[in-house]
Amino acid sequence: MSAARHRPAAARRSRFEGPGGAAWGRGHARAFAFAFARWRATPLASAATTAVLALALLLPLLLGLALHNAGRLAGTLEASRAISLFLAMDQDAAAAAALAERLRARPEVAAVSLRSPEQGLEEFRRMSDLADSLELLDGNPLPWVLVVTPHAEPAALAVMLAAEPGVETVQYDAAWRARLGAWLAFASRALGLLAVLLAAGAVLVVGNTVRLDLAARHDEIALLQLLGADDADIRRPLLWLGLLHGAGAALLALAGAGLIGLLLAGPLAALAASYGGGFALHGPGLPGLSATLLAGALLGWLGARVATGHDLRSLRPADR
Amino acid sequence: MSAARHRPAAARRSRFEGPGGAAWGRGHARAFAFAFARWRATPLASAATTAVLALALLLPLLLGLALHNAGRLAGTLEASRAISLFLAMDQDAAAAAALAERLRARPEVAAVSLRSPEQGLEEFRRMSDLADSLELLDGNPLPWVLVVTPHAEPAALAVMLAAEPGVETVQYDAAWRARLGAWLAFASRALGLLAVLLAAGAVLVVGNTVRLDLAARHDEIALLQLLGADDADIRRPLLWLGLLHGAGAALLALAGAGLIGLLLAGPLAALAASYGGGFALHGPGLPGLSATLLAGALLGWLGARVATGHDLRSLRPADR
Amino acid sequence: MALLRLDGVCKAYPGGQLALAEVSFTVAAGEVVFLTGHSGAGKSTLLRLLQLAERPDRGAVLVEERNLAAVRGRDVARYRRRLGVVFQDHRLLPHWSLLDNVALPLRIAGLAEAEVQDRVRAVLDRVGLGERLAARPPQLSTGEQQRAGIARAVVGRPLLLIADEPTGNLDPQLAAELMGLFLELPEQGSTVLIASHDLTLIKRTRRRTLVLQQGRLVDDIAGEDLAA
Amino acid sequence: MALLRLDGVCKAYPGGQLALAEVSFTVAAGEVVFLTGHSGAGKSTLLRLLQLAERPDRGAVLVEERNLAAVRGRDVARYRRRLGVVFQDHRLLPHWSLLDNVALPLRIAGLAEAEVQDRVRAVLDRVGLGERLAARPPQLSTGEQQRAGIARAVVGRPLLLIADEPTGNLDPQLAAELMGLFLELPEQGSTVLIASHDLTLIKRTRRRTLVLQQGRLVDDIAGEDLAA
Ligand SMILES: Nc1ncnc2c1ncn2[C@@H]1O[C@H](COP(=O)(O)OP(=O)(O)OP(=O)(O)O)[C@@H](O)[C@H]1O
Ligand SMILES: Nc1ncnc2c1ncn2[C@@H]1O[C@H](COP(=O)(O)OP(=O)(O)OP(=O)(O)O)[C@@H](O)[C@H]1O
Ligand SMILES: [Mg+2]
Ligand SMILES: [Mg+2]
Repeated sequence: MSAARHRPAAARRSRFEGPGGAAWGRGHARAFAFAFARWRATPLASAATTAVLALALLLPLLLGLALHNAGRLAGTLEASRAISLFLAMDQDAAAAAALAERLRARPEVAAVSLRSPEQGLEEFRRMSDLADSLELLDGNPLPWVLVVTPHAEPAALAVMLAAEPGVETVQYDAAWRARLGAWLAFASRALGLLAVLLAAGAVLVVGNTVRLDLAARHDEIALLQLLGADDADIRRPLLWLGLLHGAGAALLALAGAGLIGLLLAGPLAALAASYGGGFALHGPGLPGLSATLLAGALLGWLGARVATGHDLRSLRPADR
Repeated sequence: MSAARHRPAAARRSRFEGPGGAAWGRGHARAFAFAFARWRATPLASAATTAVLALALLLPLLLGLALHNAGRLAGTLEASRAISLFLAMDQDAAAAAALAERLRARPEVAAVSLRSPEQGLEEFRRMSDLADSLELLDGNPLPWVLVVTPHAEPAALAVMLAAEPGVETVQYDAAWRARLGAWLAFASRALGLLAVLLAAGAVLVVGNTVRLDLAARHDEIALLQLLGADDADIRRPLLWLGLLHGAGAALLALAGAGLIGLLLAGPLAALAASYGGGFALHGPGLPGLSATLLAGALLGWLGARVATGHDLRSLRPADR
Repeated sequence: MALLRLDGVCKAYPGGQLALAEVSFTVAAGEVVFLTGHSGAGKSTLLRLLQLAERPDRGAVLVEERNLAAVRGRDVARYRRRLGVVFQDHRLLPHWSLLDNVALPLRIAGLAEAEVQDRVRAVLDRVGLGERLAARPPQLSTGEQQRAGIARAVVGRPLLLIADEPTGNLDPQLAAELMGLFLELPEQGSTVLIASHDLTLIKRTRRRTLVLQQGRLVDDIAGEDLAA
Repeated sequence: MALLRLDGVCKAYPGGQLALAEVSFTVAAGEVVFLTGHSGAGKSTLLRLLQLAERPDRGAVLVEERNLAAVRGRDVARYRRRLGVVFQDHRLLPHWSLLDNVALPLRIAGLAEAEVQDRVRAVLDRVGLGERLAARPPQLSTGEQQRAGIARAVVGRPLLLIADEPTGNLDPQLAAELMGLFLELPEQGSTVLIASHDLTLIKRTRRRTLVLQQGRLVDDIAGEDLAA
């Protein structure tokens, strides 16, 4: 029996546990480098995984942007709830101006603008291909119109304005507004459903992808456990890997959203023009950008956490 | 040396190749049973994979249904492009009826309906909370209205109707229609983009999922190749597995779409009411159902085909 | 007739390792031949050439006087179905039962299920695993897995049986028993090539032995000349 | 002092296989002990109990007089870091270089990278793989993989070294050389337990040998009593 054999157990233990327990991939830097190396080792497979995650992120991102922009658009629409007063044909420019002056004095009225019969005709001409048929008419069949912008609920005002002398007809598009309201209710319910669906989908896709990605590493994890690596040590590079996937996917999704924004800019400009301009698509902004990146990284990390948690447990029947 | 050893090679060959070459999983039935057994062996993982595929399928499916229903809705809107004629206040019921009669005779006019001042007031009452303010009015300020449905382009007719005696104002909502057109252009471009995105996404998700699912079977495939199984034999159960995943996902997606349809039925009914009813969400119908199922199965099969093709090639450096 | 003939075969791995250098020998139909040599001498590489898992860089491998270089595409699978292989690392499918694992070559060959069952049971009895039909490979000891691998290799009565270190995880007594199984195969028309470093076993079996050293064939000893 | 003590250990697998029955023995610190027996006798099962990869159904396993039943949770990893294990199936990570594979226990223990490199190179030289540092396991012959597995087990100078059939894929000469490596370990404070069916090797090494038979300890032979 040699001398070493008789060294007390405590001394031996300190030698084996001494230098700090477990440090495989201890430094986060080492774990990160390891994760990145692994990402690069199978570039195609990694890219496919990242692309799937990006898709899962892109859809909620687009949805969020769409809702944000729709909110702004609804505001615009609300502001344009004007009442049109069609004056009798015998009312001339002076009468129209006088009425406008009178209305401006009323507290419920925010603003009044005048539209001459000539302007009305011009508008008809712009709105539809009427150049030909208009030639057939002798004289202008349109009356003077006052466009009244109310302060509050326009419906009550509309009824009272109808009683004004010289006013033939009050046009207040209650039906169109009711329709718009219904549309918005429908759209918001549909978008809400889609949001729930996509959130669930993103978690599912991330989790499943990371799970499948990790399945191939069962042997590795089992071996590391048998060699005495701590759960935290085993998990760290895998969490970094998930985080990398998630953050990469978020970047990809943001790029995709930008591209889509560019492609939609044209039709949106046309749409804005029909409301008299003034509406442009807003991007997510810096807070949105960082929130997306964070969410992506977090989702990737979470997916990896769940998947490794499962693996670590299932591979250790005898430990607990 | 024994007698058997001297048997000619041809006889030996026939014995080994005789009974039909390769038949591991030969019958499609056996391959299918194998695939199904494998699906069931890991129910949770299989369910997760199927769910991801279902999500990838659900979104294009919803999109398709939305586009289909939007098309029908646009048709409804097109049909409702009526022109409203506001008559002068001195025109009574008889005059209105006579004018309506005269207009019905014109070839451009498809139909004419009459709305009395009382009906107009009633509509106001329905559209907004006017019960109170209406009490303040003495007499009905609204004129008789004729609602004219044109056969063709309403714009030209609108201008001509304005010249009719007794007609004070023609209301033809060119602006609202222009807006709707712009909206539809925008929506269709946006939906088109989404469709491209989702189609790419579905293929990506299916391919990636099947690829990751198969990655765990590298060893199995390599062994089968070394034991002399044909590529077709190796592939068959895997293709069935992909097909099962895809078809299962399609069923799930259809169920999901049905559920969403139910949830949207409420707001849609409200929307339809604002157009005077008559519009209900249409499901995909039998052709749509079978097309979805087929598409899902095909996508799963295709993903498996691509993934196995890659695997079979990569595992056989020396064969070709 | 020469069932197997190697002619100036060379094989180097991409890394630069020269695994086989100018190897030439002939094996007659019905022979049982050992292949021995130190670890890394090239035994497994030689057997991999016979399985068409690798191709030689130079030289020719002929089976029944047919050059394997000409066996390509679908013929590879057809050729492999005539082999029986014991892999050095067993290669059993972990999710399949022992019965299904061993039945694999017969099912690939398209045998009727009844005959498959009969033959698999018989051969598993023979290697001492008759009671473990339903067990899955991870539930077996390593030696049991090795025996299952042997059973799978011989169950199809192959034209050429290739065994890579088939007794590395077996005790001497069991190794000798299973060697008996290999020695019976020629009666069924098989030729047998066994890579092994178990000199005790080789000497006891007294069959022709090829000796590889760093990829070169340095000796070809007739069975009678082996010292017991 | 008894480094290892088994006391009436029983272990049956869920399938119903009784793998170990009432096994009791003691190993002193610094001993080198062989464990032998037929295939399926329970050798690997016994070693798995020492690794805490399995738990006994009955009886106690004590290391340094501490009952392993009390080692749970995070202590399991801490305990395992004091072992060196040669697995019967090598278990090298296929995507890692040989150097990284062998360095694993040292990195888990948190050694400085310079010392890791030095010690890994030294031990790989010792097992004859000093030139293959960058190779990955699939590029090695099976015997080379086995040697890499041995290198990984001894590189950390473990308290207790457990080797499961460490020479199954090595020729007798190489096996004897590597046995020398195991025999040196007690000088560094390790105790060694080797499962093997290689009777020739065991007899030549002349160390205490435990014999298992169908899960029972049927013999405990002192090294001097082994016939050469
Ligand atoms: N996970 C398991 N489930 C069921 N039975 C098992 C399991 N692992 C081992 N066995 C059985 O327990 C018995 C002992 O196995 P063990 O691996 O300990 O044998 P061994 O002595 O190492 O044999 P070998 O020399 O072949 O490696 C064998 O009969 C084996 O089939
Ligand atoms: N895929 C590979 N890439 C690079 N080198 C390889 C590869 N496979 C084997 N080698 C090398 O080729 C040589 C011969 O290997 P082979 O597996 O044929 O040896 P062997 O005689 O079977 O050894 P053992 O008895 O250890 O199994 C070895 O030096 C090995 O390292
Ligand atoms: Mg070999
Ligand atoms: Mg064992």
